[in-house]
Amino acid sequence: MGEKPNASMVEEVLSVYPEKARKLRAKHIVVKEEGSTCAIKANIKCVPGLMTARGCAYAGAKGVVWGPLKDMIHLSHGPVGCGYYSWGGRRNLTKGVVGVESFTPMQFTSDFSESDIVYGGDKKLEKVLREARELFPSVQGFSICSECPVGLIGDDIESVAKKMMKELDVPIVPVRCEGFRGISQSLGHHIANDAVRDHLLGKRERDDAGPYDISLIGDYNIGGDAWASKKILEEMGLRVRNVWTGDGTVEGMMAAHQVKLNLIHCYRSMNYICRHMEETYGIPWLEFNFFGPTKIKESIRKIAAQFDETIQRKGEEVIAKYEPLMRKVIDEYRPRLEGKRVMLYVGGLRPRHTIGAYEDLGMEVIGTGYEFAHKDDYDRTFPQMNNETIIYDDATEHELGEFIHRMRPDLVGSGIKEKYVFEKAGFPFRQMHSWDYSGPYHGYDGFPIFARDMDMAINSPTRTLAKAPWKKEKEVR
Amino acid sequence: MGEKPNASMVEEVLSVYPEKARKLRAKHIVVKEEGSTCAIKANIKCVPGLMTARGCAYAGAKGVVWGPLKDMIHLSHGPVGCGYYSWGGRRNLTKGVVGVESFTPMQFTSDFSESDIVYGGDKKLEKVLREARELFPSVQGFSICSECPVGLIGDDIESVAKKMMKELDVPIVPVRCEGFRGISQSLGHHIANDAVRDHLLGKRERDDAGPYDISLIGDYNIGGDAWASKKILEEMGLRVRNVWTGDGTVEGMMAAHQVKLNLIHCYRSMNYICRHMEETYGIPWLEFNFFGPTKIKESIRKIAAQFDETIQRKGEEVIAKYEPLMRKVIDEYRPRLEGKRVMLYVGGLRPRHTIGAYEDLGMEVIGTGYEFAHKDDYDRTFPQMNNETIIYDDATEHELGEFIHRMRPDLVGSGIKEKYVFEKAGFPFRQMHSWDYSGPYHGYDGFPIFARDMDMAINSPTRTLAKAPWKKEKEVR
Amino acid sequence: MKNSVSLAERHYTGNPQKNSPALGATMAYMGVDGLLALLHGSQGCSTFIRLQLSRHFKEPIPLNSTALLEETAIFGGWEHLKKGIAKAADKFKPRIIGVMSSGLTETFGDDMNSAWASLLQERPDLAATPVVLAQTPDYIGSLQEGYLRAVLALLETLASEPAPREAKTVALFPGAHFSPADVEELKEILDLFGFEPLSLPDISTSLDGHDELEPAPVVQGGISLSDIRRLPGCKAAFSFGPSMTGVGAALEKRHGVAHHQVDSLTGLEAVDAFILKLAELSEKPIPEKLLRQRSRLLDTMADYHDQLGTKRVVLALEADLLVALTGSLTEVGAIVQGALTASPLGLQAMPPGIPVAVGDLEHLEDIAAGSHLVIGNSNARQVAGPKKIPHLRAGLPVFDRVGIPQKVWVGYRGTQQFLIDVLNTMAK
Amino acid sequence: MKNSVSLAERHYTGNPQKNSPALGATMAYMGVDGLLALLHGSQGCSTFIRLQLSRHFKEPIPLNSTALLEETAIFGGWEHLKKGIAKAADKFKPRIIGVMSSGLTETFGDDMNSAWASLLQERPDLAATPVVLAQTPDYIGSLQEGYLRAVLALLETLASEPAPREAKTVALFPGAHFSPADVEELKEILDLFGFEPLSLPDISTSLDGHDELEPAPVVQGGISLSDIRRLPGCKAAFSFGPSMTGVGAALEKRHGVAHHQVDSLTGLEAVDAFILKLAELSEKPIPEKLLRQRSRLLDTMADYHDQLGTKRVVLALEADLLVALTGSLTEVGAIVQGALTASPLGLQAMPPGIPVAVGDLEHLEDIAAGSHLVIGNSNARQVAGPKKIPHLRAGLPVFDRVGIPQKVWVGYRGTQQFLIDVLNTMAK
Repeated sequence: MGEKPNASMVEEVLSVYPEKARKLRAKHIVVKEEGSTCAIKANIKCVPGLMTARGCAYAGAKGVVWGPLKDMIHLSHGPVGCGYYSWGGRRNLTKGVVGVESFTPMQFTSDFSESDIVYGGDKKLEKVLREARELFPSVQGFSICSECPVGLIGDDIESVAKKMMKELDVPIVPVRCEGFRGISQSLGHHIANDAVRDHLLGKRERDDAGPYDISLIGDYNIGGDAWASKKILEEMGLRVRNVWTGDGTVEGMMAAHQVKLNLIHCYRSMNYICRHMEETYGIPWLEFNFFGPTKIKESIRKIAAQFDETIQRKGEEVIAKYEPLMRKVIDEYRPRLEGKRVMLYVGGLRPRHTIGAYEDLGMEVIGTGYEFAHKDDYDRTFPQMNNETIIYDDATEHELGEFIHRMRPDLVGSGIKEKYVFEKAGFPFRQMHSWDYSGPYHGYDGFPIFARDMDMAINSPTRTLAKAPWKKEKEVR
Repeated sequence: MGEKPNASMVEEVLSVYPEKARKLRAKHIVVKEEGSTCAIKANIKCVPGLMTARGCAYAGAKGVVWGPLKDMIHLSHGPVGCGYYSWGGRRNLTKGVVGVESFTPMQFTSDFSESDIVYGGDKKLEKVLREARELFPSVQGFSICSECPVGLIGDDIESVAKKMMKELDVPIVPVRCEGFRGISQSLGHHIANDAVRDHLLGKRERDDAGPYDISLIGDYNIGGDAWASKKILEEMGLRVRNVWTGDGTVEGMMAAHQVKLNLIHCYRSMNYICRHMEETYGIPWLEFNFFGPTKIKESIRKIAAQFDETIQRKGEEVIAKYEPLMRKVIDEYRPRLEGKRVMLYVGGLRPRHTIGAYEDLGMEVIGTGYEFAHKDDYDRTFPQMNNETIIYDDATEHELGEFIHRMRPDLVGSGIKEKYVFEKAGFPFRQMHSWDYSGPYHGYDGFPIFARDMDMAINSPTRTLAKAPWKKEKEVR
Repeated sequence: MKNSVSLAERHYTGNPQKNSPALGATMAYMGVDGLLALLHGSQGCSTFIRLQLSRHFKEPIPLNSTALLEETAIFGGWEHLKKGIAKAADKFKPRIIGVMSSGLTETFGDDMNSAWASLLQERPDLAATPVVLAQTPDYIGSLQEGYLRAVLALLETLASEPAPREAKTVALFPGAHFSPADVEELKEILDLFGFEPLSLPDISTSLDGHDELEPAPVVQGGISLSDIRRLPGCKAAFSFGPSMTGVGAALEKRHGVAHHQVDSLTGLEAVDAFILKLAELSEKPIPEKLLRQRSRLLDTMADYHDQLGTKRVVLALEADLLVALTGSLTEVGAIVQGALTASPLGLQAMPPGIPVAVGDLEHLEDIAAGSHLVIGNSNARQVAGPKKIPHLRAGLPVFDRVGIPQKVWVGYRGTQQFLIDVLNTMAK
Repeated sequence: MKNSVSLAERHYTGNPQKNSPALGATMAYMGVDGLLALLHGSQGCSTFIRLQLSRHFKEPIPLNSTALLEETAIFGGWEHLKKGIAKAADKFKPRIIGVMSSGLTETFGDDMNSAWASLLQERPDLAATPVVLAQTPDYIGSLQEGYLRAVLALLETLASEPAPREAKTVALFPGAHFSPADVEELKEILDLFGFEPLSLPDISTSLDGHDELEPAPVVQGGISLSDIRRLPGCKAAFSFGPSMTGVGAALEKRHGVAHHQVDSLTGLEAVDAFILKLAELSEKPIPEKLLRQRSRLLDTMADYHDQLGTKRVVLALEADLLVALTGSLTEVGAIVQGALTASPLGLQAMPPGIPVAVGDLEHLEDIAAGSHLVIGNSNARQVAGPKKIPHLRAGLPVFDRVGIPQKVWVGYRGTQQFLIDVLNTMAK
């Protein structure tokens, strides 16, 4: 290894590819250097015949953005598969009686049969909407999330939505998120944002709008994250009028144009609507990060600075209130985690947002990457990273496996599809999409759980047992 | 086989014994003939070295009589075994918070160690009572049920009880039920009755005694039996002031001398106290039978006849009210059970009391016997039986096995110790001590459950599957 | 709360029981060693299927994708499929490529056979890699259908040539309801009779949850290609589950292998019949070990018939497992109050007199009232939970209990375990 | 509600953890074929023990009694014992008679050895029937103690003579915590290495819950007398559970059989050590089947370490099982918050730093607060239930769950099943 060991390692890993592929992939992988800025290539389509961690537009629109909005029915329009696949996979928690106040845990599909493919699904769609409205009278609206075949057979879901909205007297939102659109779930986020913009936003006026009203955007309440974030904001004196979209409501979305500030956590999936609200309604938006006490403190101050002294004072009070608890967590776990090296490969905001939390625990992120990021995500990521960190976009199984096997991190954070691969290879692993059935990780409530989970993964006694004693002996001989 | 096939069968079964044993056992087994009266020999000690279904005095006193009385602590005084053995085996249900209103589900023992055997247990007993009173301030009294070693080492539990009763200000009842006393649990019943008589009965006066006050005696609320019986009596307009002892209370026992009538279900275990109350307080007592609609009807009328016309009218109303339900049960199950033959071997009242219920379902009891009965039990049993019924006292495994294998009943009713023996031999079986985790079987609430359970045992499809198809084929060949 | 639209009138599906055929096909492919599974569709499909199956099996699921995009939706995916097969073959050199189609590609009518033929003309060097093509649009049938189509395609593509007759080999075609441990148990039973079992697919060595796998884009473990090629020479063949009967029938028709249909391998009678058949075929006495297992099962049935008898059970399962568990429950006197399934395939084997509906879990809600037990996958908790009915997890997906791939439901042992599970679930 | 009297000060026992040694001795005797078990005491003892063990094993328990009566309480039971042995021997012609004493007979100090010697003088014809005498008053120790005394008495009485040395036989002394299925699993592991296991006792063939038994006054199934007599010639001996170490040590001392103490056979490390020892002894490679089982266990540990880690568990078990399960829980990162046991026998093997108390279930109530899981017998539900802590049934008696004798807790498979059970119990 030379002076830039990681750079040469990357070269080595890529050297197995044919020249054309090597050149292509080299643009997706960067080793951060002193003062370097983002030069990564991102948001490029996948190669047919290979495995990918990416999802599709439907996954981004229905699975990520619309699904957690609890008082609507999100109809998976088309054959059964997509709806089934996206059912309950993301642990978006909601409050309220299922089937009355919350439809998020349920799955609704128009369940196309062959004849629907042949003769078209518009008539069926009408019937389905009518039935669902009758069966669930408390429903506050529908989204129609179209699946691949719908886009091919020439159905006009927009017209059906328009017609049925009149008949059923609730918002009905057509979402053209067929899976073949775009090259990952990312376009699905955009499509979902546009559908919110066109069919919900600004459709309702509140009569109790106030100076501290905000929206919490891009928090899907995985494992209760949004509740943990909301708690901080409310303790600061702010009024969270809606969460986009974890445990959120239609009403909140429709009146969202009246808030004073949009706070965005997951930039990737929700920046579109923030920009729109800024342009159209003049609502400023602010990115923040509620992972780990350092970032939380920074974020509280940044947010408070947008408001008056009352909020600023309260913000400081919140910081002071949780300081001892955070200190205790760090005192307990930092000695066990100090110097541990982490590699991440996830979607959304986590490849950069969680870095501060790891650093609070004395850990170092030595590699990170996104499944479906855009260049602006990497622009936001580079400043967060230390030199020599490897940053990879849409990594192949080969690349990820090689990096991990060569760099031997103490912890890998990725998705369930990777979980069993790397765990079997002996790497401590955490699912960083769904928090591995744990959570929340956001806010002051989340950090103790985050710390405990990382400790458990890294320091589990199980790790030391993997090798059979007869193998150990052989090595000694 | 001759004219009296069962008699000659009995002879055959006994013929394997040596002459002396044959003669002895022959006195315990009788085949009912036209007009015959009880000539059975009963309540004779067991032979050492053999298996027996009988328990001991401790089992009868603590396990049967005292245990279900819920607001007392029944201390198993001595080593750990007896208390542990008798813990929760009989499913005596009680209402109330465990450890506050009901101590029946719990197990308390003075847990003798070797030094207690050597130096005596009286001092320890004092401490144990004091501690238990302190730990469970709501306890309404104690019974001290002594185990075998206590009777040998010269402990004076009576003095301790007397002394501690003053100190702790609750009734404390010494019960001299060491297991070696008597030849079965039966003496334990008697000892327990005597202890009630000497230490509880008549110790308290009610100020609300009434003309319809009764006690329900000899119902231990197995699987809720007492509740089912009580329901009928209360619907008849009677006031059940206490149940002896299922779900019963100390207070009820102490004021029991004020009731107008004692109704006794399990004659064997509780006749002593009834006779005592008759002699001392002039309270009449009446045996009744709440198994199956025929016997229930008879019993309601017999009970009502002890009271005025109001009760008699109400009694008839109760009969009429449940008639359709009983009819429905019989219509459903009788066609499936008609002509099925039953053999019983249990304790207490069941070998005779359940016969009516079987007959209501069209079934026939072809053999019955008691584990620990006295002659008066058999006197009560003979009139209930058909000719040719075999009646056996304290049957050995050999005898019971032979009778069952030779007579091939459609159902065997006995205890858990026999359950797995006869089930393996392919006989439908019901535990008739504890109702096999089912119940209640008493009263109108119980009969539908009784019918369903007998049907399930006899007509379970499982029965027809026992023989492997390859064995079936061999037989055909 | 729900208002009433009757099942017969309903057009929408709420909380579906039906799952995707492509997912079923993936399960079948996962039981073939060295196979590279390739989903012809949008990349989301493959990612979703990997996620769903990982959640159930707790194993990595190597499933590749032809990654169709918007332009393909206009011009069709034919070329993409060719590219995908070529890429996969070149890059990973798999022993076999197993392709399944999707709702997308079937809607625009991609002819996979002609694509493969065309690719072969361009790239004759690829002829050494067998390509199995299964049509699995998710608007036809459910999981079972996709599984069946993949197994049939494997058999027809890979075992088309005759093979030398062997006296000891027996072909096994377990249904989609067989867990990895079920397949292992079945193979052990065959072993006890001295047979060499060849199971297509065989997930007992690939999805059994063992350690020390390296990540790979192809299946590791499962039946080998050379063993698949021996299937035409087997002494006999057994199909397990009513949906699978066509597989053994196809082998019989083409290669004259005597085929025996086994609708169920759960329940005393069902297992007895199978064991008797094996004894006949092997001309051997029934092994002591199996007799002991039978005796133990019988003992459990005798001991608990009174706690099982008259218990009312509702089941929501695909037909193969539904038939198996219904039979076992019925023979211990439990009452199948109602059953719900995903599609009609295999329902012909249901015992008469049991109400079965093809529908969704909202329908299960209607039929579950008053029952003592719900048997269904994890999603059925949405019915069992609010109604406070004990819920035994069975079928797929099960993501809220662990040890699912390790569970045995077949044979005497599996039946005994099933009855024990039923009782313990009701005891809680 | 309970007031506070501290455990150290308490004299009474509430909801005992301790069980009767005579019951433990009965369990040991039930693993010896053709043995007639005879309890020297009041008949209630034997009836109660039969009831308790039937409730747990769901099997008939043939236990006879000397049926002592009041007059005996004055004159002692010596003559009754002689009568009992003679009667049992004459009537049932058992292969062996196994006697255990009771609190009653030990209190009046019956000398069982002299009774038997005296009987032999009167009836020299009885010399052909070996009589095993175990002293098991229930005021000394708990279930484990009685079991140990019976096993020791069996060994010392029946295997006193030297036997020809055999290369393939291995003596196994499973503790009272071994289920019938555990003993079977253990024997299978020995089989895989080519050993012939001789297990004293062996309840895997007597209490395993099989059908087709005829009722009998003697034990049917279990180790035979002739196999017990081969124990002195074994190549090696293993005692399982810390309470059992004296058994193997006795065999070693008397007959020079190399003894290996196995404190636990649950948990990866514990099983590894045992397997390694067998490999050494057999001079064979570790069988593939075991390696696969290990790999599966490891996979389960890897998959769920995060759901097991930091979980706080309390256990109420006798020491042998306590040591086994504690070890397994500790190695997956669970925290044993507290443990309760019946007597000190075997506690020396508990890992240091874990708070263990000898006491009753009222004490368990004190230590269970804030835990995620209670592991104990059915009586522990009185603690777990009101506190709403998930409760995994283990130990004896278990009467409110079924399939208990069929459950495996040992070896790689048993450990995997245990972890799965822990997870599923917590998931409810």
